[in-house]
Amino acid sequence: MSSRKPNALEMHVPAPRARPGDKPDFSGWSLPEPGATPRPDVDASAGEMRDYAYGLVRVLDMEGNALGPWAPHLPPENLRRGLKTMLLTRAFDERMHRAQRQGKTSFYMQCFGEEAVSVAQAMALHPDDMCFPSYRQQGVLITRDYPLIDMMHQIYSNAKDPMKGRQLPVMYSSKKDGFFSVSGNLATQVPQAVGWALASAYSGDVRIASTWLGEGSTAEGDFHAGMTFASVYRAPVLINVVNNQWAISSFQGIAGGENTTFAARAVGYGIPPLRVDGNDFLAVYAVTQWAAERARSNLGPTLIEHFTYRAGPHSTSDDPARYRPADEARAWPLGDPVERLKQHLITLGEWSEEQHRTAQEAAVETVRTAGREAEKVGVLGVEGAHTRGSMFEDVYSEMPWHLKQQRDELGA
Amino acid sequence: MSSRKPNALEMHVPAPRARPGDKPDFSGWSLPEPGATPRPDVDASAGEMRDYAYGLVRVLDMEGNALGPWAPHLPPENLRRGLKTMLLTRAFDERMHRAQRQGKTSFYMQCFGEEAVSVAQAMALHPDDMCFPSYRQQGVLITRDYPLIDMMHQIYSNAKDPMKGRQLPVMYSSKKDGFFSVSGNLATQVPQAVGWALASAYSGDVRIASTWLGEGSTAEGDFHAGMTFASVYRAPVLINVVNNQWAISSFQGIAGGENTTFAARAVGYGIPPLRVDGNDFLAVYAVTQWAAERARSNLGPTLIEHFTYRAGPHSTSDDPARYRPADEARAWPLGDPVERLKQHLITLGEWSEEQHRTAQEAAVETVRTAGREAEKVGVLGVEGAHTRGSMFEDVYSEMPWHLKQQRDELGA
Amino acid sequence: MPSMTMIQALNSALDTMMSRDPNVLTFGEDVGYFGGVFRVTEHLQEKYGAKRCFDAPINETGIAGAAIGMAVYGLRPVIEIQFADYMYPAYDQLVSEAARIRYRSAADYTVPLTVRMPYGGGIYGGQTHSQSPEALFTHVAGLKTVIPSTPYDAKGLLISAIEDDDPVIFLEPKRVYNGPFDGRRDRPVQPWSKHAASEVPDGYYKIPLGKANIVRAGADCTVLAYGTMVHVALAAAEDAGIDAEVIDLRTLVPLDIETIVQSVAKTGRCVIVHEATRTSGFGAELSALVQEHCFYKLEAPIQRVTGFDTPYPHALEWDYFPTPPRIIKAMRRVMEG
Amino acid sequence: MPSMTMIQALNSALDTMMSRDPNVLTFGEDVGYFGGVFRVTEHLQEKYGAKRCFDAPINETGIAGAAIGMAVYGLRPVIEIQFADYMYPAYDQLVSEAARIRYRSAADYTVPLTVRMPYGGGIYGGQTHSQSPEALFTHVAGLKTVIPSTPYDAKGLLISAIEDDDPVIFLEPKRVYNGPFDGRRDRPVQPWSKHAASEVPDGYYKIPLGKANIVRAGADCTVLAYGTMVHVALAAAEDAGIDAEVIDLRTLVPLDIETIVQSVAKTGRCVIVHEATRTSGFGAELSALVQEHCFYKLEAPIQRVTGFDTPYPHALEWDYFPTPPRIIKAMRRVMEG
Ligand SMILES: Cc1ncc(C[n+]2csc(CCOP(=O)(O)OP(=O)(O)O)c2C)c(N)n1
Ligand SMILES: Cc1ncc(C[n+]2csc(CCOP(=O)(O)OP(=O)(O)O)c2C)c(N)n1
Ligand SMILES: [Mg+2]
Ligand SMILES: [Mg+2]
Repeated sequence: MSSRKPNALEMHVPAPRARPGDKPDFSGWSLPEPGATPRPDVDASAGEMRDYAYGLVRVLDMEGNALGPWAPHLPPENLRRGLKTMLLTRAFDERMHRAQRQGKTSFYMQCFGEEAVSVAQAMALHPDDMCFPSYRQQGVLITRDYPLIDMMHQIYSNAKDPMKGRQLPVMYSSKKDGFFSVSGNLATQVPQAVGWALASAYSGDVRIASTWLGEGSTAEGDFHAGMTFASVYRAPVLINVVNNQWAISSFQGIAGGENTTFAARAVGYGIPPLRVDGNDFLAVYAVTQWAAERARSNLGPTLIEHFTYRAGPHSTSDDPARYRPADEARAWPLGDPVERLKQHLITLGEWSEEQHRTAQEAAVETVRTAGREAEKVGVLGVEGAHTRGSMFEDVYSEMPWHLKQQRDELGA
Repeated sequence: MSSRKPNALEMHVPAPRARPGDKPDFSGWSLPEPGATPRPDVDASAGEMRDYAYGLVRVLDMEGNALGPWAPHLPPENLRRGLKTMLLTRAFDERMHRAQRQGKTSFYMQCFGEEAVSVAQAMALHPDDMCFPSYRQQGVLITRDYPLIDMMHQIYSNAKDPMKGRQLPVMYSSKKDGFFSVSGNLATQVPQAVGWALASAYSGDVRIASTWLGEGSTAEGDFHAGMTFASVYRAPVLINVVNNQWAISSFQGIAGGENTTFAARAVGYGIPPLRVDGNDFLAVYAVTQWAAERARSNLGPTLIEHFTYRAGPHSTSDDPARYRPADEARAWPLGDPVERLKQHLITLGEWSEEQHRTAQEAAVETVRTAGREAEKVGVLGVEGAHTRGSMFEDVYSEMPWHLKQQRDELGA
Repeated sequence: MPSMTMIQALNSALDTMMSRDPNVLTFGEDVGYFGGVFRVTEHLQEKYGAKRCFDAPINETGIAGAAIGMAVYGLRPVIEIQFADYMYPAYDQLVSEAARIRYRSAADYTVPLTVRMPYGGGIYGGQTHSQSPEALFTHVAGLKTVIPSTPYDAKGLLISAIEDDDPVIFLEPKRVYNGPFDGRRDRPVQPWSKHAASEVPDGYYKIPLGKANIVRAGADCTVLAYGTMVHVALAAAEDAGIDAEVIDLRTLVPLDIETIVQSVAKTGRCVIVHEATRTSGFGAELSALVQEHCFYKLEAPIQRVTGFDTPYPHALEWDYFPTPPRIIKAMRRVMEG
Repeated sequence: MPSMTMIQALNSALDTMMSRDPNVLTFGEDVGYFGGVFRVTEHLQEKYGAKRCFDAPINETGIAGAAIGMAVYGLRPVIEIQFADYMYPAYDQLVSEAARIRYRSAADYTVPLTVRMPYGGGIYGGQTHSQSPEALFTHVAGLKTVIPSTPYDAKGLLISAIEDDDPVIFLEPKRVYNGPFDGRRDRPVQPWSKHAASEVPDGYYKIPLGKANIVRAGADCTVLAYGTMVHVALAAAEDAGIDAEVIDLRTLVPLDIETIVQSVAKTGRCVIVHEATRTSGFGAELSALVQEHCFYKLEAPIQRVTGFDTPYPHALEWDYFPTPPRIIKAMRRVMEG
């Protein structure tokens, strides 16, 4: 390696603009103006839509005005509902993150700063559309009024855990709410969502599917599988790439974001891309509506890149101060989704600081009440929450002899 | 499924324009004029090159003229060498295909109609650039003067088979010729080629890598893995997608070619795409030169879609008459690579029908001579070509006890 | 009753189920218009339309993943992996997903999926068309693994697999697709039509998963086999003149332990035959189970006759393949033991 | 001699090899700047630069595939799969490619690749952070499978793996990364610093692949274990007051059969312990081999103490984990047998 040849090749390893100790630097991103992006017809061809991969659908400006053709013109009640749901999600995250710190469970993952991505989309979808989330879409469950306390039971693996203590915290599942069992393996849900959507089309159903994955996870082969199948069979599915710029400690350049956007992946498959300000509730709502209508009209899939920022640590096992500037989240030019929707409602004259404080307190209180109830049922590690024998159930529809034997062996 | 809901979803399954009994129909393809596509600088950004994914680099017109900025202006000797190598490849294929029919081996795969894809590229690369082929790049080996007889030994699994009878026919390997061991598993070579290219860059070497896969194989996750790694680390690699329009019995729409091109996949990764008439020797040569120069200049990977047509059956196990019109190959508007290069040389005044006939006969004779020699050594099924004990060698660098025991058990 | 090859019996199973249940559909590489490279899905697209029998992109992850999504929706997809050798890209979806969705969701979601794949060698297929990866599935909790050995069993077991509410790995011994090849290459292969188990009812019937079949009763030793090796084991018993009891396992997981234990308790001797590589092959599990259940009855060490711990070699495949002479040697050893 | 945890010892092995051989490089998810989620590659990027220790896209196929290409070029890549549970997407590249390239090319190409992956449970990691997939590798001809149990072994074995000319699967028992946890949750876990095998030379040394280690000599019964289970087996022997001979296999393939056979020939009794699911686990192979080699010496059925045939359950993991009481029960059974 010492005596380099003339014309020697060189290896390139991407690096982020700022590391701990550096000033946060987002100057590399060009951010189109709010309201500036045209809204195509839902039957636009994928070819006509290529440029959307390199733009950014924005509705809300930083003063709280909704601008341009993507503005969804939602009634204020809906906006307030969206805001309250995001507040509830955030309050839930805060408490459960703390609960893990207090040793009440093994693990937790917040969606801090990314609440709009799930909440706005869940509001824009029909309640019986099927969601194939990653681990950061608690907002979907909360929007669909899944009981917070049941989420907590799951997180605590306690006696009322609907998953019977089998799953890592946050790996929820609720069929009746159209929320697929969360997997610990990244991106596996993408081809599954496509398959579900195809099954719906096969059956002449009207329900569509939606799936989420992180920008880091787009590198997985399952993403390619999902995109290919969605494209070939024109599956009625929304594929949401949540680009929160970090995958644990790896910046989005390591996932392939240095040379292009993640929305651009769609171009390669002839799937229409939409790139959206993920911290803009209205924009997320609007692009979801567009893509859902397209899917419902048998026009096939849409890939949506939600450009956002992971304001918290990856999980309770992570310490972002080790790999990025501590104040990077605050420096993110697209702000915070809660603050921005709040500002919009205030600008509309439909909300006030006072109402916000009250709503915030109400959210915290709702979470606190649920939390206390859940903790009464139990937290992780309480003996006897689940019978040892329950471990052998649901491996198969009927328990085969070898599992019975193993159960007996355990004295369960 | 009988009583469909209003607005019911519908499933889409792509189908080719023509099936057996139908008239071949290539009217769906727009084919730009020869010479019409501009040649960008090798340091053009991937963004500037997006449109190349939807065009087609063509140099030769159907009258044998080389047109436009991509014309590589090769000396006539080189053109003649290319033509003769393609003739040799074709003659080799014919004989080995027949040999399989005669029961001399188990299996064979021709590259009939796709000779330029390998031969022109191998001529444009440096001889020590590393190739990671699929099973249809025998043209690379032949261009690099690998002995035909050794290829035959491999195909016959005879006593002189360099692969010691272990591999299916056509799964060649030759390190000294920069030809990687062909795998039976589709697309696995793509991330390997990228890794090799990165190793070359890591080592300050000057050699670049090139890999080939079929359009059907682009659906595999390994293609996505290779593209992602190539993009992220700017690997000095050429990724060649040979779009011969068929993957066994599946037309290219099943691989995702209904909504876009295969070159377009590159756009999603921020990799420059080039789409080339794969039956145009000069065009393949020219795009290879461009991409190789780019790679050598540390500007990273290029994806090249070679648009061609698989004129023969998929393999000796296949009968294309069952799934496509018998005369589809003849109807392919971009003709035959051998005929077209021949015509070009004739137009240049550097070749004649007579010379062609002679060259063709010489190719057949060369193959015949090699074939006879190889058959003297043995064909598949001749007992004792390899000792039974040889089966246990090369599993590991040293044979562990359990393999020795198994060898003894076999009495070998 | 019609006489069918194993291919035809499998085709008939699919046909039967597709006509009975609109939720049954099938797809895979070359499965649609062409009817599959082994013709198992022939005419199904014609009969049921392209939406119920179709070609898939060459992406086994996607084939498995999409099928899981369909199964979760409520369909009963049957997918074909063109060769078992190409299942590895689907392995994560099968192991981490299909196998565990019932468990991890506490039965909120289930995956009634059937994964068909031709396996095994003896066809000059080389190392990527000859593998027997059954042990890679038997190790995985939540999967069932089924391997038929005759047309009759193939149809009955495939129908059971499709109706099963859990994911079933259905491995098809391609060497006996068209005739009950018994490893004696010196004799002509009989067509299925001469074999009793080629009589296959046209309509619906099932063979339960988890039940083995004693294909030859005997007193001297027990031979455990499945798929192609059942026929090879039978030939070996015949040639050796040893009164072997040959058990066709039919289902590897859940295993019919009772039938095995009863037999070994009686014979005191056991030979296990499979084509997969030996180390950590399913034979290891069988050997462990037999000695756990029958330790005090065993008169001799259990013998394994298997593929060797090498890739499947193209030209030397008849040395790799467990032929009757190798099985006979093991039978003799176990009788002497 | 410095006292190291297993993490530090692994880091030291990488550091030693990277400083000795410019062809050694390492990459994987979060391996670069951050130093790995378990900190095994800490400071290596700082010391050797981003080209020798770097982050990879989240694509295990690509990590393995690119590493194979690098190894084919002539480098000696060491890749990290963040958790063994996430190796499935890399499985095809490891099984169909890395394992077979030497064989299929008749040694024209070789793959000196090391694949590190933390495995095993007992960390409340749930089913996707706790698996023990060793049997999925031991079944594959062409791969070596290594599992250390102490810091000293970890460094010596990892250096051997890196210098080995074949692909080596290097499974790291994450439960003992930071201390020799022995399954006795009622007692405080000792730090490695109190354990003799935490004394790790700073420089270069090797422990040969394929050699087991008798970690406790004994006469009553033989216990075969590896990784975390070595410590649990030792605790069980101590608590039970049974004079067990505990063998740390260290390498599963190629296995040190001699040491095993000698021990069982002496004790006549054998207990096998692993954390992986039982059916088709590596214990099955061990059981089969022991009965093949020691049939006439065995006084009692070989016992397997293993993880159950279920996914690894989050809250019930201490019922799933093979704890000393379960091993003691098996020891008693084997002594009574
Ligand atoms: C197949 C697989 N590989 C690796 C991991 C470990 N892992 C868990 S989360 C994560 C980062 C994911 O980043 P991204 O997709 O961007 O999602 P985000 O956490 O930012 O929401 C990694 C590498 C995993 N869970 N599954
Ligand atoms: C992983 C894997 N899946 C399936 C196959 C079976 N198979 C062999 S060739 C082939 C078609 C490939 O088509 P394409 O990539 O277009 O290449 P072409 O044969 O046209 O050159 C298939 C499905 C395989 N070899 N490997
Ligand atoms: Mg992310
Ligand atoms: Mg093709």
